[in-house]
Amino acid sequence: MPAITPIHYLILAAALFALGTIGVLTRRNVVIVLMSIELILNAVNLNLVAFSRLWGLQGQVFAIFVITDAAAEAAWGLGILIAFFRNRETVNVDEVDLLKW
Amino acid sequence: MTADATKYLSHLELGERDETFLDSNELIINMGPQHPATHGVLRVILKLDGEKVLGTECVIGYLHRGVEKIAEHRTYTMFNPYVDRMDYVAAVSNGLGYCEAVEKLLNVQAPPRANYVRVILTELNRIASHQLWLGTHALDIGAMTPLFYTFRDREEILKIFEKYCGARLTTHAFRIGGCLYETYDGFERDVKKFVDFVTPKIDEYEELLTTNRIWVERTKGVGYISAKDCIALGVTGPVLRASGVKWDIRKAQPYANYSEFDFEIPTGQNGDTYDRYLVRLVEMRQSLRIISQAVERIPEGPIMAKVPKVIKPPVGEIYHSIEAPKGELGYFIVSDGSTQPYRIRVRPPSFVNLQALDLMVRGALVADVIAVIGTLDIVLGEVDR
Amino acid sequence: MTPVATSFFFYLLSGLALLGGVLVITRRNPVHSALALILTLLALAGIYLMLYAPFVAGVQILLYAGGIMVLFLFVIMLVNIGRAEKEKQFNKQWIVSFVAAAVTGLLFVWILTKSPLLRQIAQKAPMQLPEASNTQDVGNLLYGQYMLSFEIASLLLLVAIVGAVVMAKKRI
Amino acid sequence: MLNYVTSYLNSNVTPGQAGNVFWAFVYIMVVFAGISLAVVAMNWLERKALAHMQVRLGPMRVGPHGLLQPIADAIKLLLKEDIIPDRADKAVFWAAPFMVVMAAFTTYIVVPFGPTHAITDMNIGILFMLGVSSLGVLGIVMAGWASNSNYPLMGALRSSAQMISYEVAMGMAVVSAVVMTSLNDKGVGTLSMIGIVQAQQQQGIWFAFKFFPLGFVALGIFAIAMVAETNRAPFDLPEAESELTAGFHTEYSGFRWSLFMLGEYAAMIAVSSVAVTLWLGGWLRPFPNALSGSGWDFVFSLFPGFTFLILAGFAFLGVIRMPKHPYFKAETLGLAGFAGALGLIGLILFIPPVRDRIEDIYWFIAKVAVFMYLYIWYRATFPRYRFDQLMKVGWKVLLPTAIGVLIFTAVLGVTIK
Repeated sequence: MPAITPIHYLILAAALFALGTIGVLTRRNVVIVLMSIELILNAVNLNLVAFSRLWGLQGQVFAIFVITDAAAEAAWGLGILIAFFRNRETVNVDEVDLLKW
Repeated sequence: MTADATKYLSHLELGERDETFLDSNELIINMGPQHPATHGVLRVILKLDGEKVLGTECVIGYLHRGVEKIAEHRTYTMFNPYVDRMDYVAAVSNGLGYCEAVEKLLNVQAPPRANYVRVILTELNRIASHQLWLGTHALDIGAMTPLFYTFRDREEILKIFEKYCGARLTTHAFRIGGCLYETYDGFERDVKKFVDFVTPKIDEYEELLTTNRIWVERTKGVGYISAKDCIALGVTGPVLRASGVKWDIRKAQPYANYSEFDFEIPTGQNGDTYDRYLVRLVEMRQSLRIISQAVERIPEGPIMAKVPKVIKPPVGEIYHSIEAPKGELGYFIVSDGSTQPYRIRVRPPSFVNLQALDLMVRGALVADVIAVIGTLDIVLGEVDR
Repeated sequence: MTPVATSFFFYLLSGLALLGGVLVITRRNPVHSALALILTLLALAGIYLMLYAPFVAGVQILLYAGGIMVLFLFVIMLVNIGRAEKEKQFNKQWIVSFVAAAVTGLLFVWILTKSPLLRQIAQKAPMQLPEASNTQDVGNLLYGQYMLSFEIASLLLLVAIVGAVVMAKKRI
Repeated sequence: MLNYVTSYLNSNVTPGQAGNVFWAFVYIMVVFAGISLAVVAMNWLERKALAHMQVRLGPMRVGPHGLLQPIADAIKLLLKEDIIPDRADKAVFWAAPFMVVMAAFTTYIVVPFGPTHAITDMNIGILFMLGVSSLGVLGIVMAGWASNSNYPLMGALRSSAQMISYEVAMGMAVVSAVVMTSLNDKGVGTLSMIGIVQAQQQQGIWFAFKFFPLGFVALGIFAIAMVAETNRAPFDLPEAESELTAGFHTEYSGFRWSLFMLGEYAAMIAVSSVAVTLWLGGWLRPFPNALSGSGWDFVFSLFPGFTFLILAGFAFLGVIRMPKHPYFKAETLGLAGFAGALGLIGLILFIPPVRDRIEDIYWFIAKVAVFMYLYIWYRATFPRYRFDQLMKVGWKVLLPTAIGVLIFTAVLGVTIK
């Protein structure tokens, strides 16, 4: 097996990013769309941490900021989801086609 | 939750069922009949919003044995043991009520000595019933230990019962016209010893619970019922007294020879679970007071009045009620002049008190339902009969 | 704490991460998706440990797997309707989306393997990151150089909390 | 190869830090077996102690004084039918108990039983501990959801809400202890579990008594939050027997159910060891300042041996009080054997090399045992909180107090040092 270089980590991050993108673009269930966004954020995190291996700790600090954002996003996204579900009795993202109801 | 059960429920409006429980969507939970905290086989259908109770519906009858119907096919004497099986934790009180009702019908007076023995045993039974209530109620709220303490002390009462009549639970201690058995040697000593033994034990229960923060938080303000509602629903016993109504049949319409004793009727003000707890504890102490007075003054004399071998009361009807540990226990007996009653109707306190459940738990949490079922002190044998 | 058997653990963990990722976007039942996502997150935490970033790994486990995902599961249980599982899982434009996303991913991989800049990266010697004082160093950066960003992040969280409460509450 | 094995013995770091895979594996096995055994012993002790508090005897039939009861229980649980409800989500239902057990046992990676007696020492030790133990919620949520039944679902919802809320207060209390570690010349603290204990050693005071009463209050907050975190009385709402039958594990039976119990007890020991490490000086012996000197060191090093001898004495008392009837002959002999084994262990613990190695572990375990006894005591004494009251205590009492303690600790740390 070849030694593990940062490129390996970057390829893994790219693959996770692609998976996340597929999830966001194709799934109808809002919850799964939100989770795909988490996948994308994690891919970014992996990139940051992998680069911090090369250029110092700033990458890790940014990864922590990204995690903070993910927490905020999850709380807010799920709040919207609950409000939406209460009004429309559905969790499908392509049924969110009105700005106001 | 099966569909057929929901079909007949009127006031819960269970027709529409949602599969989630957000917002307007309710969760329907079936508490019992196989549930550890329903004191037997009570089934309560709860309509919940999250943990908040929107309404309840009691489904009873799982322990129905048709006691009232059986009475119509037994002679008055033969029916006597059946009443013990209604409120099986206070069998002596049930027997007393029935015997006195038939005596009233026959126009017979139990001799004074019999009355004293009756009062002692009944009050002992009241303590036993309250101890059982305290133990199980505390267990429902999560305190395990009081259960074992109360059962340890209740055991002493049951020992006295066993020595007196041979049975511990369904005693069949009294007969129409008095008591069948003379007291055994050392009965008075045993009772006095018991009074001395249990007085500090009641303080022990109080030590564990009365000032316990969690206990107070769990019971204060929980299951409130006003005096007006109590009277409207016919609720009696400690539940009524905890709401501030000073109504105890032992004082209001004295039976046996309760008028000869000096005791007080404890009342509460708030009508919540905590007050009911305090009222019952004071009642235990008052019972001890009655017992120690009775055992001091117990007269000599016959234990049984003159009662014909075949009991044939004159045609007529009678309603006689006593203060059972749980509330007013009434017997309505219609006699057609034969050896068997034409109809016996029992007014069981548990059954009537259970009606208040819905009123008391609306808007409370699931955990409060448990506390309220516990504080109502129901016995399903009596509810279902 | 020096990582041992690096390549083995890298392939194991990245395999788990990718497996989790694939499961997230293919499962019908959102609870299964969430559990798969937890698998991915834990695998990534392991990879962070291998990259000399223990603090990020700890935060990943504590916040992501223990906090955010429990929130997800909580909400899924609240809005879980059997109906959703029987419906169509993918939207109308899924072919286009899939192709676009897959092309993006392949583009990344192509760039990563072909780009001369990244070839430099591959040859750059990794920095010596003192693992034993990782937390202290990250803390120094967070409360020193990135103080303002840190405070803004806390403000963001506050806004998110208030927003979530406003959104999710039945009656305010 | 042999060199690889023996070289570690001369180093004075944990096997994880030394990167010695063999010894790390040995340590993992020992800790796993030890914790499983502790869970079994705790099971017996809890039943016995609880029984004696409640004027009953507890297990008496299986073995002398029910000593073999846990084994009988284990056999019973393993032989019981493993029921999976028909409409349950099979995979998740299957995985949930393993999740709980895994979360509980993984935490032991960083628990320091002594300066070198830990599997590894992580730079993020306490963070790792909190993080992994919070994964236990996932198992409970999975179990409640997968059972596809109302009571377990409510239990799971209660449990997740409860554990998340109390984790916040718990984390704040932990942070205040971590702040205390930084009160040295360099002003640099540590999250490492071993580092925290060493900081207490250097500062010459257990953090429970530092800045009295701040450290003590923090310990109190942690001690309350950890009871809630492990779903034990009086915070046992998720499995409130009288309300939700058995909460999240209502539908479980047999082996899977016993895994939940294993996980619960392992988690109890884990959080207790965090409390001991953070505030009660971990493996340090009591009174390091007042009773210092080699003489006192010697006296304190005799404690482990004497403890076992006292236990052996109690067991021997039991042998004497055993009925003399031949029916009890086997039990009497068994108890005598048990007493003999305890006494022998006690004597072995007096031998100097063993004595010196075992002392750290002994003090650590003794302190954890105090917390375990508290768990039993709580269970016998307190009624159960109601859900809203539980939330009120968590958010309105514990959290503000914890934040206050943290602020005061930081202020005092800067001013007094």
